[in-house]
Amino acid sequence: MNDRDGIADLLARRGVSRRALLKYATYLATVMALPPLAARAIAQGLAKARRQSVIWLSFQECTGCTESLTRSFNPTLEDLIFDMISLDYHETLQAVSGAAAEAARLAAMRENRGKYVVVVDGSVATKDGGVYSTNAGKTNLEVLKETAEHALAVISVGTCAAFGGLPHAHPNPTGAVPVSQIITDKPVINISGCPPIAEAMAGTIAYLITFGKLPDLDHLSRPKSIFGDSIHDRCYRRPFYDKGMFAKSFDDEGARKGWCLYEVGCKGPVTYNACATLKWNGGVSFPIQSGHGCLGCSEPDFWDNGGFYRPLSSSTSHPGAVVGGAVVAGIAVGGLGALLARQRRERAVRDLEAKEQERRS
Amino acid sequence: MNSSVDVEAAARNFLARTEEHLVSYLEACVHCGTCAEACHFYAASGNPKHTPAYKLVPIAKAYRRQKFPLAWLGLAPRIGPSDLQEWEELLFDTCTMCGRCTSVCPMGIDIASIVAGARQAFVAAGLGPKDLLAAADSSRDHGSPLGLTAQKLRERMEWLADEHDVPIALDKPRAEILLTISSIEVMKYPESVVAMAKLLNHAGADWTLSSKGYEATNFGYLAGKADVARLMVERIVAAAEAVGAKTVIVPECGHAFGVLRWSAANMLGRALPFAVLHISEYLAQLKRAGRLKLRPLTDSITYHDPCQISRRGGATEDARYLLEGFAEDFREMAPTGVYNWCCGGGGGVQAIGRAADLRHKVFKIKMDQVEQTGAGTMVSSCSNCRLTMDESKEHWKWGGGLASLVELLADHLESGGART
Amino acid sequence: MSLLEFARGPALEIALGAFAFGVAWRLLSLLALPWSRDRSVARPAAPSALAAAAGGFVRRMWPARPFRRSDLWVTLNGHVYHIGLAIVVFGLAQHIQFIKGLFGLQWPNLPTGLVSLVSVITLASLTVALARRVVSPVLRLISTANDYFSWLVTALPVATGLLAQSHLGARYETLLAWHLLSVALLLAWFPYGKLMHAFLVFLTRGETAILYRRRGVQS
Amino acid sequence: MSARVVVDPITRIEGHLRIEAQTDAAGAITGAYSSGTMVRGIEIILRGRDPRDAWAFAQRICGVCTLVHGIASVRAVENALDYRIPPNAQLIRNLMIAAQHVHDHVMHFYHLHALDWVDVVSALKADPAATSQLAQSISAYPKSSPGYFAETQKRLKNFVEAGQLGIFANGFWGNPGFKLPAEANLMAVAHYLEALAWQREVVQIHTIFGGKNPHPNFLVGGAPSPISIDTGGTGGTSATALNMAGLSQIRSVIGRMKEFVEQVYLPDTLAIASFYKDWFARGEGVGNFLTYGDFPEKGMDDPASWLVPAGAILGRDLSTIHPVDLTDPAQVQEFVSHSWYDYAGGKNTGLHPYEGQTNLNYTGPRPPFEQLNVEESYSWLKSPRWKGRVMEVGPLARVLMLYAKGHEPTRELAQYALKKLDLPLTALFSTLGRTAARTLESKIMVDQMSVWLDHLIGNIKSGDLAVHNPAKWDPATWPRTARGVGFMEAPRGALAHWIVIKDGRIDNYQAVVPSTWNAGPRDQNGQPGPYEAALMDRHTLYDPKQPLEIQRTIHSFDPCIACAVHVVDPAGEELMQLRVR
Repeated sequence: MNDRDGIADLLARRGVSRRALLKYATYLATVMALPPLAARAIAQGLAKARRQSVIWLSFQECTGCTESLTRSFNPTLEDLIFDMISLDYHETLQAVSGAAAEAARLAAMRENRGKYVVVVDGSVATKDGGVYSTNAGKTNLEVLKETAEHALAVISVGTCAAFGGLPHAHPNPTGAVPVSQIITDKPVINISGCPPIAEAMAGTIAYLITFGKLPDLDHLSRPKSIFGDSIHDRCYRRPFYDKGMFAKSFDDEGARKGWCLYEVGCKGPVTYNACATLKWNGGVSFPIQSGHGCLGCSEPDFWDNGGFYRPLSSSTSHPGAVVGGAVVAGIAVGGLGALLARQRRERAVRDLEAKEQERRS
Repeated sequence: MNSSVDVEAAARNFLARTEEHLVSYLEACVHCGTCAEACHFYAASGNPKHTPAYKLVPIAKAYRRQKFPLAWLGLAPRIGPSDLQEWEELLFDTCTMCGRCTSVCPMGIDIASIVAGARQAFVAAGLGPKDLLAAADSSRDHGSPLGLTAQKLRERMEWLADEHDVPIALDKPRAEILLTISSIEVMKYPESVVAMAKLLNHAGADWTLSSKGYEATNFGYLAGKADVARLMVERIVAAAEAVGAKTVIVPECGHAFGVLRWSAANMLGRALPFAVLHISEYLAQLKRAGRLKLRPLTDSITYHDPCQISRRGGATEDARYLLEGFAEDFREMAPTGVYNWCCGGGGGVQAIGRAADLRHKVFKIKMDQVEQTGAGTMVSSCSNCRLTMDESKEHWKWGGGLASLVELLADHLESGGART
Repeated sequence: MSLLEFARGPALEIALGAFAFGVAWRLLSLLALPWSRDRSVARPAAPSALAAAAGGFVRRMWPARPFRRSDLWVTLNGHVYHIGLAIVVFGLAQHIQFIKGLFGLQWPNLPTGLVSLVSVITLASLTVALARRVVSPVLRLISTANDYFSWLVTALPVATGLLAQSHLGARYETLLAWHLLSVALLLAWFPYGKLMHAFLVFLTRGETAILYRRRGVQS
Repeated sequence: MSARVVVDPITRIEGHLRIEAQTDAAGAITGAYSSGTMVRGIEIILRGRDPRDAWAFAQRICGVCTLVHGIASVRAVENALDYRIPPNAQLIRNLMIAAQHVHDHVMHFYHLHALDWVDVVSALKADPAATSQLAQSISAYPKSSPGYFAETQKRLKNFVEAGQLGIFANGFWGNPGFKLPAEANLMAVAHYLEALAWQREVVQIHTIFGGKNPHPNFLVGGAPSPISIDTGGTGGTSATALNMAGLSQIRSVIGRMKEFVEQVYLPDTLAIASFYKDWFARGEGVGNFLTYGDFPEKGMDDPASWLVPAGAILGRDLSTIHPVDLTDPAQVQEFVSHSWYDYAGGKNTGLHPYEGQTNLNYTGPRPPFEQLNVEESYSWLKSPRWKGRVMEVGPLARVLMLYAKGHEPTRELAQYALKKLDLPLTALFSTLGRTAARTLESKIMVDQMSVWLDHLIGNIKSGDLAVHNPAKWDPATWPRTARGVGFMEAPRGALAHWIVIKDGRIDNYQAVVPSTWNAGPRDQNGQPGPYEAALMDRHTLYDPKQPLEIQRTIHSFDPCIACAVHVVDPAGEELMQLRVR
């Protein structure tokens, strides 16, 4: 094993110049919202590092997060796994199956004890001892605890791993929980999204490797550089929102002219992600640009926020029954009140008449 | 404090009259304070307590207490004897039930009618100005607040007929019209009765007074004594029925008109078997029919709308119709008509001695109004207004003239009218 | 459950329930009381009860001439915040969506900038109303906790709505949650305090107008 | 002596799959058991929700076949509501589905399947010049210079020498099962990297129409992609993604797809396959094939216009196409005899999805465990059957169906490929037959994509901009109850979602997906599922510790286990049943 080989040497041998390295580093600095000077630090960091061991665990997931990562333009997946990280375990990408795959995971844990990074996609089933998701005969719960024990840090990619996601949606049939609920003694970075933007994942992994520390995180442990602003605040359709110009349906004049999608249920105002700035798949577009409102997929419990086509300002409850019941109850109590009032009144009238009688006699 | 204040009796009394509209009025007040400026008492005194809405506080509280859903927890608003005592003056001395506040209320709450109800509750609790209550009792016992018994009436009418050489029909067995009178007129402004007789005779009407029911002024109503109010109404109805009158004419007395024209049927629980007309309305009818021939009046005059006849009675235009083509120098006050400032003595306030000072202050508003018109004489068609004004005029040593509309008309009858 | 989820879901549901219950309770406990029948003979020219009530309702929108000097500014201010509230509640696209969600009704919205401007004016107008209540001896005397609380629950949604619209002071979801919670508070309080005048005004104006018009009073 | 070989996890697939194989003394597989080991319960989660939202939930069944469940879901709702979509929306969906197929098949071939055939380490020994010659002999692809292959080899070499093998660690390198010459291995490794870059562009079609990929957006009643050409104001260029720039980008992406499929994917498949002809003779499985049909020219209600027809082929008999009716309760049924579920009517009954029950009943060993009890229940997958028969779905079924129906381009292409490989038509019924079918299908679809795009542009030219039909968007317009089935051809095969709507909410939702058809366990009659049957068809393990042979055949199906297992009832209570009106 050649521990001394840095990435710069590898790149040089590959024919990649320092200039190209710096160019990539500058891009990364932009993605992670770092000052321009940081680009040099990233380049140096990348140049020095032995490839970071990464163990990628897949639990209750749909592989969308991995698929998204393969769409990363900067750094590309091939750059990532050839030049920056050593992806020592990843069920969807690794060559071997079965015992050999397990062995690779255990070897990486042994050789990089305390230094490897664990990436998790998918939530962790906890109900009934976790039988709802097993791998090599072990529950996800067990594998996560075992693998994370000597990890440097854990990155939860995707809303399932970060916040429970779809399996956690009501009524959460398998007792799915986010990784951060299991791993509490280690830094857990959440890169949410269903799936996350490729560059958000790749960029965060690169940051961790480069600086050897966690990026600035928001209150949900998400990198602020990606999740600092709401989609709404960065949306190119924001001026229409401010003017009150809304698409009323999906194919009306407003929709074709690119007006705000608030009324057709866009969750951009309460969704923190870089979709509107980084955009998707090489900056081609993002949901709002294509014409569908934001689903809010990088936020906890976005599945249970009252429906994707229900405008944010409308109530998520269906109060028909409650209101109907309340009206009936109100009528009953009001009627009773009026009845009592009538009785009180009649009593008072009788009382007055009696007194009158008394006075007259 | 006065332990004889029976709060429960007040509440019961008020409860006996809780109907939809009264409760709506109590519940709807938004405390905007607009009514303050409309009230002549507030305008005269500047005392916030004279705000009409404030005058309703105890009664609203008492009602809320009754219906409060958490009353059993002891959370209901409390109201005690001292509250009632504090408000006695506000409800009796500082409200003429003129309804000017009703006119201005953006919620359309008829404060005046609540005060009328509230007074009854207060009286039931053992409160109320003694002189006002005495006037009511006197009405009950002697047929009139000022002690004008049937016997005294007969003597008085006989004397007036002689004195003024005017036939005054009394106790005719049958008549088309039953004329009623106000004892104020009889005792203080007897010319007024004479004037009415002259006018009726001039028009050739078939009318009579009745010693069974003559007193139109209803102190039972003013003093919050429902039984007396009803009794007074019953007397007139009985008298009218006895003579078979189709019309009952109310003299120049505001509350008398209000009670008899708009409340009596409701007090009795049945429609009245006759029409009720204020004397000014009747005279307007005569004029329209060409049965009133008048000489023009050249003096400058202005007209004071009695609240119960104009603002709450709907007869605003009749007085003006009578003055039209008659009073050659007629000047309107501002405001006038339904928005006229009250004399300050209606609603029985005139009968409350302790309220005199405030009453005089209120009259100052009137004086200023009249002076602004420059008219020499202020004419009214309510003897209660007239009495109030006379007293206040004396208090202020005011030089302006005061007159009765009916007397003015009677004095200008062309001789050789349509007498039959 | 996040604050916003709570606000959009249970809070509004409870508030709407409280609102519906309160309105039904208060209206029925009122309307089921005995109605007095007026046995006096109406003037021949008196309009029908409905026409009288409608006319009276409109008439009381504006003070009669003699009262204008004292009431003009107060009435104007009252109109400003009442109309302002109506514009804000029924003009903003987001609010229309809220109403559509509940009743399925919708109509074209006003430009957001205009609604924001109206909100500011409304808030200013409400502030003037409060200031008057605090300063005027008359109003101070007749005001109760109900008045101040009702003012608060009316002004809060306007203020929080403005904050939410302008993304000022906190994250949008928090601001929106506050706004919705303040709306819930308004709805929940509405029928139990003086805000119920929004319903009662039809009764009181109408009934007084009927009373007056059958007497022939033109007021 | 017989042995139990357990392969768990099966990697380079979507999801969590476990294979247990019983081998005899010679290493031949005598019994195979396929087990899905993860459940989430999406159908339970879907209950009570707005049917218009369902696509987003259903789509998350899988992030690899990232749009298929979205399409099936919106079609199910549209079918239930008799909701017509505009022609443009149909074309947009076709383009998106076809892009998904081509993307998926290429990624499957290079990134999920290739390492079963390609020895990465052997590539280090290749001569770049010879590799270049090889490449140029099979294709006109421009990237085939010796320098290009030398660069790739250098990159690989440095990677291997750095000592961190990452995803290539512990590979079965050097296993005699690998038969490619070093040069072919190097070419394949180069194209592994090439395909990674290529696929990033392909998904941009989804991004333009659906906003992102994975998980592009869909819409009941059409497509959420308003066309902002000639809308005036700012509408022409930047209002929405479907503008001039977007359309021309789609055209250029289709061009690059076509180039890659024709010049790289197809030649590579044929070249690699030519070294593994023995794999055209095993791994057949059941010999029954099922398609639901897809790619309508006009609408789903016009089966004549579908590119892929619907039907069933039984016992390899291409002369008879049996009609398929997804609403017939006797045709599609799911069994749970060997699955961790219970049916109220007994574990051995079959239920049509409209009446589907999903009563969870885990009876497997407590984790951690070594071996499943295959005599009892052993999978979270159910066993779907068509008229009681085990059916294989997927590219092979589709190509056979197109072939049987006489689709000319398919016949030409198949005959071309078979001739190149010097194989009979029956060679398609095999492990590599599946892999080859995927390649052929990609070519057919990529050709069709240009046609659909032309039609879309033609419509726009003629002034038809509609992409969404608002008529039945409002739930108030819906009947009180409705039910429907939405079906499509996913890359992995026939997919259908059954939905029951009541009072504007989802009352029952059932998905029967391709990998459930293929990867399901034995049924009540002991009939093994297609995976199991295929593994039991002439497989001998060279080294039980290197189950290369199992990987090859399992990967030939392109498993998608998250799709296959998607239902669970947490409390085990009986699910609400559909009451047939």
